[in-house]
Amino acid sequence: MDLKTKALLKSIWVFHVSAGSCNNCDIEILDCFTPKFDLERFGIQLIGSVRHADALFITGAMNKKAIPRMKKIYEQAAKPCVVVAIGTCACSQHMFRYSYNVGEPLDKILPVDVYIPGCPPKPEAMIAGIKKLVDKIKRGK
Amino acid sequence: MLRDKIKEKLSDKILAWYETSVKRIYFSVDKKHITETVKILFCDLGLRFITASATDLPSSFEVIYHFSNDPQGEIYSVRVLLEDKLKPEIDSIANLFPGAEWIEREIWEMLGINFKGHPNLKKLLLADDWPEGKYPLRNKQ
Amino acid sequence: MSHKIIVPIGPYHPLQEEPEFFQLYVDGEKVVDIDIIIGYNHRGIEKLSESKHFDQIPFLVERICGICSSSHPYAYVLAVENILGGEQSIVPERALYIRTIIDELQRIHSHLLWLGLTGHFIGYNTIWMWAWKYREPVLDCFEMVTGNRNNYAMFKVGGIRRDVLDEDIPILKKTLDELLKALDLFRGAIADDPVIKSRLKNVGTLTKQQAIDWCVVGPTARASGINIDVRRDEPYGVTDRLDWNVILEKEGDIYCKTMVRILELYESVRIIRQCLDKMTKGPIDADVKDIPPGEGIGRVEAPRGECFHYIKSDGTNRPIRHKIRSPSYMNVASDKVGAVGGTISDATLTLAAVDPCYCCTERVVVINSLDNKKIMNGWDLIKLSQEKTLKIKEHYDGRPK
Amino acid sequence: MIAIFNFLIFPGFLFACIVGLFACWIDRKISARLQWRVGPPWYQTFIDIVKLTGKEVIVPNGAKVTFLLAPYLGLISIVLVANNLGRAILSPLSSFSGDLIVIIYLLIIPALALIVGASASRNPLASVGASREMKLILAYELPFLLAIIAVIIRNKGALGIGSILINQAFTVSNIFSPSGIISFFIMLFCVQAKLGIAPFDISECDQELMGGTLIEYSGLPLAIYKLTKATMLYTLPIFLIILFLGKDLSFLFISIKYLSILLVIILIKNTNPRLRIDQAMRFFWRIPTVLGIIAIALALFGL
Repeated sequence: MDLKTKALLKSIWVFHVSAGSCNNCDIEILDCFTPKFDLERFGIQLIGSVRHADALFITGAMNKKAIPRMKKIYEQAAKPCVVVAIGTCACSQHMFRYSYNVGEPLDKILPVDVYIPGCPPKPEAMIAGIKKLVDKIKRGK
Repeated sequence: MLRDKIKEKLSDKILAWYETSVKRIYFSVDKKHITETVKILFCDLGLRFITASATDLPSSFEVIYHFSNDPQGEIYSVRVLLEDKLKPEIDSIANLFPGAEWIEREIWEMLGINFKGHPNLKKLLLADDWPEGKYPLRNKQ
Repeated sequence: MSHKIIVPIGPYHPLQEEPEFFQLYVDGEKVVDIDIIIGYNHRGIEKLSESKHFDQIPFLVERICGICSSSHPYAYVLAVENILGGEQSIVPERALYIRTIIDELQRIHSHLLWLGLTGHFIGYNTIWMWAWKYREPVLDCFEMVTGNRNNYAMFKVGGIRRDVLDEDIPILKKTLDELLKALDLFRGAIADDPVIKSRLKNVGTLTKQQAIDWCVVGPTARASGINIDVRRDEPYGVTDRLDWNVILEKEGDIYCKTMVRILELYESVRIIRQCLDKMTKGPIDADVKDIPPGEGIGRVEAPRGECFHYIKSDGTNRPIRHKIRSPSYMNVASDKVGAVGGTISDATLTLAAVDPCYCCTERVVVINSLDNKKIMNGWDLIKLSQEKTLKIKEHYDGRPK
Repeated sequence: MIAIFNFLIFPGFLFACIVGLFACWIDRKISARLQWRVGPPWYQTFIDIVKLTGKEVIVPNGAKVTFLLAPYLGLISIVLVANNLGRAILSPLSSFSGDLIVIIYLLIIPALALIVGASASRNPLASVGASREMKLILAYELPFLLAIIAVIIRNKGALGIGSILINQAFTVSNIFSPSGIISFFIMLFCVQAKLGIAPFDISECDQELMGGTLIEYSGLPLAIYKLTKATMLYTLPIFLIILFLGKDLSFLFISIKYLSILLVIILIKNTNPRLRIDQAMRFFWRIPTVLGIIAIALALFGL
């Protein structure tokens, strides 16, 4: 656990990727940065470019058209990069599993570190998920 | 009332006319007169085009153009039956008003009904590698 | 002809939460043309709903769009009740009141959300934080009444699933009073701030004739002077028994769209307060058993405009066809007119001013077949734009400017 | 030897970075408090820099060497300015006469470094960000120079910082003269634009251009850019203090003046939205330029 990973845990920069989501989870992610659940006290920031990202918040039931672009996003994020599946759609594709336009679930495409179920997951659930992520890295993933 | 104006303007073209409730009026028109009917409804009488819905019936394809008469809150639905199931096609109304362009492209993509004269009939929302000739909303493929 | 470059916005862009891909053909800072490529959110909901029972579909239809997650189920329920002979005759009195309350509360939370995001887009994060701070009590009310902040699962064919308890009503009223104070704050901030006005005035304007041609709906149409509102034209729930008025503006630029939405918030608060006073005791569900064969159309005034559902049933407990047309479907198409001519920073603002809800639109729209290559990585972007610029050169030389 | 120590440790690199990062934290904390948010802990900006150094550096293929060198160019020039200003405050007599001109040139280099880095990263969004940065430089350079000329004339043609400080030490600080107030007002807006803070953060706004000029940077070069921005947040207010409030510069008075200028910048940042690039240019060429000419005229009459 050298200084750099310890620093990573204290300042996670988040990039939000939506692959066919109903924008409920996306709004809840933005809700986490508003006054009531301010994530900036943990140093977590929402940033604009993939290159600066440390964590990818992925939402949505994997739409066939969105999958190739999502893979490209994952390649471009500077490693070490964490993947967080937000919402039941990202975890298990929810009720859209048998649709003709939905590919395989997220964990078959990208290595997922944290699953946060809920439709939409409450901001408190997301903060708990991030806390578990930090503990997981501390235990030395 | 608007009903009488429509009946008098389209008297020869209307095949059937029935009202399921006070605010819902369905009347069917032959395939050939569709552009004329839409021009009268949209340009002359000033009805607002809501959308067009196409269904894959056992005997034929059925395309319904829904128009809304906002002041009275009525909906006029123009029904067109396309008997030829192998090569269904109909004149496009996209050059009358640009609003219909996207709606016709969706129907073309989902059910394979060809719209003659459509400015840019391209694939709409399906993934890039969606096989040609395979239409998701058709019942038996 | 100066060198035209392509500025791709999206599909993964911090400006919008949903992915959509706007290719702006840009000459320096001026936007010359715009290509709207979406389809990243399409989940084939119409096909799925043909495989579900009539009482399962509200849950599916609710997840079309997170922000208008009470308009789609309401429109679907109205469509099915249209087959059964109209909402007023089937649904009990109290259920009508609760339906209108939920619909208007959801309009408040959606407009506040959009107000915050507009502040965020023009780089004024204080408005974003303040708007969303005042939106949290509304979400708490939803959680108190329906159990979930979004996706309320309240609507059912023939009535409502959960009743509003009596001890909740004073809390609702207190939240609405605090909200009114916040709304005066926002109206003051937006109307009087010269800098915001300079960023919003006559930007991305949509004239009345263009609005009619593109058949836009909702606040986008009302901002351009088209007097349409489904709550008044074809009343559903109890909207015809209460007194409220429709907000209209004339110029159709982003400033008018903002003012229409802010003033609509006042109307929604008025409607809810009247509903809470006039609500009578009684049953909340008419437990409809079977749906006769037939066709039904239901439409509702969603925060972004008219939300239209068409159901065709053949007597079994599954619909043959379920056509959904969401309000953003029309409004997003009209971006082409609003954005072209402005600068890049205005274009992004215009695209967001329509309050696009791409997952509604995502049920549908557009791919640009000029290229199918991926776009996000730096080198691809350059190759793509050079290739596109060459194609644009011939295309533009041919067409009269 | 002393010069190296000065450059590296005291008024130079280390001191400027630490105070700059602390100023950045104050900025983020006060902005958060204005939005009813709690805001980051005090060590947040330091941790960000350390984390960024640990990240992988991605260079888009085809990007030239300048992509990696540009950030260091900006950092070195701003540290030079911090060093000169720091030494001038400590011993006004030791500064040579023309160093005000040197500082004006050095203050432009960080912005140029940003442009060089952005255009080297071969990304269309970054090139749009770079062109906006160039336009912004054109906009604020003119009023910036007019304000400085007004100060020079007021101090009877003193071109060195030391001599300006000495002048102010005997007479009253520059700000209390009419031309001083006007040029201070202009300099405030130019500093706001030079730092790229809210009303003028047009080039690296993340809403429209996904990070604008810094879109392709990651890891160490990005850390250097953030460090440059932090050091500028330290040096520019100090520059304003020297030019306008240079009366008595004991340690306590400097920090009070520095914090007050910082507070004014943060308030401007949080109270108005981002301007469009053409609006920003029109703004700079209208009000500040006219005021600058008036300030020079007043200074000529010896006010």
